[in-house]
Amino acid sequence: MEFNIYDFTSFTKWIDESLNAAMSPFWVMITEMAIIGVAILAFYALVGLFLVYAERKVCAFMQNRVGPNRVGPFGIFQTIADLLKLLMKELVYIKNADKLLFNIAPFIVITASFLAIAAIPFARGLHAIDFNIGIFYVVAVSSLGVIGILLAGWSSNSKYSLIGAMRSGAQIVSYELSVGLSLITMVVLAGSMQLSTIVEAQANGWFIFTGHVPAVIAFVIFLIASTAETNRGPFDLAEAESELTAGFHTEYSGIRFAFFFLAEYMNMFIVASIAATVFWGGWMPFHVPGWEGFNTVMDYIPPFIWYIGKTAVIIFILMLFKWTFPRLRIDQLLTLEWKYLLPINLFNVVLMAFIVLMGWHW
Amino acid sequence: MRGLINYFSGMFNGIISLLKGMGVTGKYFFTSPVTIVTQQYPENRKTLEMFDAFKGEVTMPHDENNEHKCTACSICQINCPNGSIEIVSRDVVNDEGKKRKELDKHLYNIGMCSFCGLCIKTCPSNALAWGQEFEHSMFTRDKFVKTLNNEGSKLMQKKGVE
Amino acid sequence: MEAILGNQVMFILFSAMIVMFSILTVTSRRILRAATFLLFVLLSTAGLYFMLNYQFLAAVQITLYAGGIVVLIIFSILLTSHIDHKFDRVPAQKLIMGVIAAGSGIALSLTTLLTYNFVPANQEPISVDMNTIGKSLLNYGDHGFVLPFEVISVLLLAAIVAAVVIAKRKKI
Amino acid sequence: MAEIIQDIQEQEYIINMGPQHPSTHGVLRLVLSLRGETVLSVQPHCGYIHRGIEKMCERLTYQQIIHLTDRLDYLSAHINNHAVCMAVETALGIEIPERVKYIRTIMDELARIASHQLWWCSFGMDLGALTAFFYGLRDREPILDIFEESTGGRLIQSYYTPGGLMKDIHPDFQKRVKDYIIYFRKKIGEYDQLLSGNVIMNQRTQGIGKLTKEEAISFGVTGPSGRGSGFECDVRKHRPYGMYGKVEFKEILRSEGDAFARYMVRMDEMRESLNIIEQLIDNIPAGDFTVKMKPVIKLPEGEYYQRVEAARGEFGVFISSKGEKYPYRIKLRSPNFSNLSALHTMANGQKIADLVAIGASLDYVIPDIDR
Repeated sequence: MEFNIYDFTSFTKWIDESLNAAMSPFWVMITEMAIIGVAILAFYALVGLFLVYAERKVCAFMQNRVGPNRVGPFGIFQTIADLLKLLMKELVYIKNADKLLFNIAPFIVITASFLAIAAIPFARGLHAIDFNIGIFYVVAVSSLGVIGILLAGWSSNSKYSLIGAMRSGAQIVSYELSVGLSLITMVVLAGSMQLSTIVEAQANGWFIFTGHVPAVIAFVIFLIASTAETNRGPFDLAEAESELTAGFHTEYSGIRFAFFFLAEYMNMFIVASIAATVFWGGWMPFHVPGWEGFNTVMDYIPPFIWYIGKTAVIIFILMLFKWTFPRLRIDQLLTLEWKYLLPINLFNVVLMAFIVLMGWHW
Repeated sequence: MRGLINYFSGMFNGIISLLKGMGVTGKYFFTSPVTIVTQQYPENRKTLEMFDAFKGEVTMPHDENNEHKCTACSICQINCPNGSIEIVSRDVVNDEGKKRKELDKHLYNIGMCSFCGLCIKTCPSNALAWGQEFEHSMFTRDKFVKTLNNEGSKLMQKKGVE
Repeated sequence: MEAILGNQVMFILFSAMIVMFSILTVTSRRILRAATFLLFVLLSTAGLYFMLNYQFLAAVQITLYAGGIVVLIIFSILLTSHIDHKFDRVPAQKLIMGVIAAGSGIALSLTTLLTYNFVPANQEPISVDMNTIGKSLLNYGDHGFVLPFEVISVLLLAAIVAAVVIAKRKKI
Repeated sequence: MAEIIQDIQEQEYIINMGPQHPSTHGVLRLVLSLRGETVLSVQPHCGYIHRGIEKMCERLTYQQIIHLTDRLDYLSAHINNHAVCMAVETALGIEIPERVKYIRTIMDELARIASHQLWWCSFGMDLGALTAFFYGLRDREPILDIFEESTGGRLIQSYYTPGGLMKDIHPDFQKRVKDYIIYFRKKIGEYDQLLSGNVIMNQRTQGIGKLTKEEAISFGVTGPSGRGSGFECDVRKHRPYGMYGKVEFKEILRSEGDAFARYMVRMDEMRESLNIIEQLIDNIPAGDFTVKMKPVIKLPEGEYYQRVEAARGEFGVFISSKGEKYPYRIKLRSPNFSNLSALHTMANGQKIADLVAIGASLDYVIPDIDR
């Protein structure tokens, strides 16, 4: 076995073969499931904790202040301390709340974000499941999260929560269209929904460069719509602090609140990963056709670093959105979607199809 | 047609205004380590200097002989709007046989003080002054009551008089 | 043999979930709980499709039924119902009728399943890729779906027009 | 099922916004009845932090009253004190030194800028732009430092006293203020980029919470909120006090009467305040900082009223004296109380999010409402 940081295929194959040699196929399947599950769970927790810290530090710098700096050097253990605090907190039960749904809701939200991670390619060969409908799967699975939010809002038996849930429902159902359509634009360009194929197709130039104007428009629309779908500012109407105190999770405490919190950050991560994969080439290094020397230098940087770097940049853009803009009102939110994003998006799909038909893409 | 023009011009103006805002926050993100004005409070305790006029607490300055200027006239007590000053005095008879008040305890309850400064302003003998101490939190309320005059302190004798 | 065992375990798991949550859906007296159980039924069905490698169908099942229809159902429940609201107990007469109807349905499907002569598939499980699906959707020849596809789009258009008409009628 | 729907359609959805709520800026309780997200009526319930300041004043001497008027609208503490001091001074017929008038006017305007900055912070925060909050607080800090250096207090200064000032200004005062004017002129441009021109903010405030001039007058909505509706109510202009008669400044007026107009009035007022300070800061005459006053002031019998332009509107002090060292009765006309009374008219038929924007544009300070 050779461990190659540029290509994980042989590594994963080696694991599979050595497991197969040791036990029967049924148990191999179970073990592999367990390994992948544990790996993704660990990754999930790590990324969640890091993102919470990163957001605090980034927003602090944008706001011209220091940010967390008490727990550990530069406050890096702040989120861990917070997590411990949330774990130890009392779970408050609400009178007359629907207890079953109240308890289920955080799990639905977190499971929906968890499922989507499975389809994301992190590096060459580091990919849990390579569906041939990869993008469709991610869109489908991430649409489940809203159910958790709706249930949470209704079952808490609180008026603020209910209004928050209503807003969230209207918001996510309408913005899903734009997310889907902007991804479809890119599917038209790529000719495939399989995420690995999409990444491979960008070896000689990322789609945002090769797709001309429609790709750029699709990217912008995807960023806006996915910010809305993850319930982040300026689209955080569902938890609008100054209006609804905390929206749908007003009544949640302790670790169940932490679930909502973590899921929000993971959704942001997933959205950024999808954007990086579909528009910026995923783990594919930056190549300029013709510049051989430059391309080899770029190839030295491991794919995983490329992937993380691109995702981080997109997450930074999302944070910049959140910490700059005022919140929209619910009718403005819907106006933006139905009057601006959706018509432009539909036109964009047609434009992209035309470009692909004429063979103008590189 | 005009509607269409309005649609697009509105959209582009909106996007430009949003980009301007992002420019401001983005600028501060990259210049922040230099421009932050936040003070790191417990760390900078040694170098922290309050302004001379800062109203931290009411104090009674004593000189090196442990002498203060308070004549126990109770004007500060009368002037305090919150009743946070209480003067405990004793009558003493001096050498000439005159009865005179002498300060026993100048009790100052910082929990009730609203830092208006009337006691200091009205004191006829300038016995009180603002102190710079501002870390006043205590676990129990009775610790808020401070005795301003030191143990065994005496009235400062005015030079040239008597 | 053991690969089949693994499949059987998964199949039994999913079908048990489907049966259990279906029963819970119809017996629950709280309307939102019923909708939530329905969600789990639909998700387990999607799981069955994934097991059979029908990934496209599974994803459609999740988007349309779980992500779309259940969300709409829950949304309308939020708008119309209160948390204290419970269904009335079903009258015995209706209950008996329902049990008879369900029982006959089970009997029908069971007899069909037990009498049908299943042939074990010996080819590799095929995974239908997107190109095939797309081509057959717009194919007007044999096994083409262009007519149903277009008819459904007309139906959707009618639904949208109706929704607009209803929404425009009065303002609060 | 149809009955349930019917039932729900007829119900009004009652929500208690407050007493503890992020956007009420204190312990104000608003009882909203909603239909969907549309506000049908707003009923403010005040009194959660009523302290009986007017009653307390009846047992305090005129010097002691100052420390209570500080705590009404704590963001314009200087200005409130100015009203009380002037009421006492006119009652006694004292002419105060020019120096005191200059310093008082500069301090008032600095307090107004600081107050408007905090309003800008909370306005941004209520609209969801949290970053605005920190920029505003950061730029308010130098003003508080200036206050602290001269008066000893940052928020509650108790600096004015009948007859003059508690103490003289710090020697660095003028230099610091001039530096600050240069600094803040730069920063206010950033405010405009970040929030004033922002398309989301414009859409959320334009046409929201309309108040006509007639309604503003009938509710007694004064200050920037009234001037946003075109109500010429700037006491500084129409009944000049302090040095306001001798400096040039515009009375900012806007005719739209919506939340955005109130926003822009405040933004322009900050610039105008800088102009006023700039005209005065170099010309502070030398002289005493206070008139020699008797330790116990007894106002002659009679009734006295003095009004000033506080940061949120017209602040008035009515003193009824029986010739004793305590006032017989004090009535404080606080701007926020009247401004709040117009909330129902503004918010009727708007969305919840608009109510928050309207509340932010009214800029109420709860201790001033409850007194």
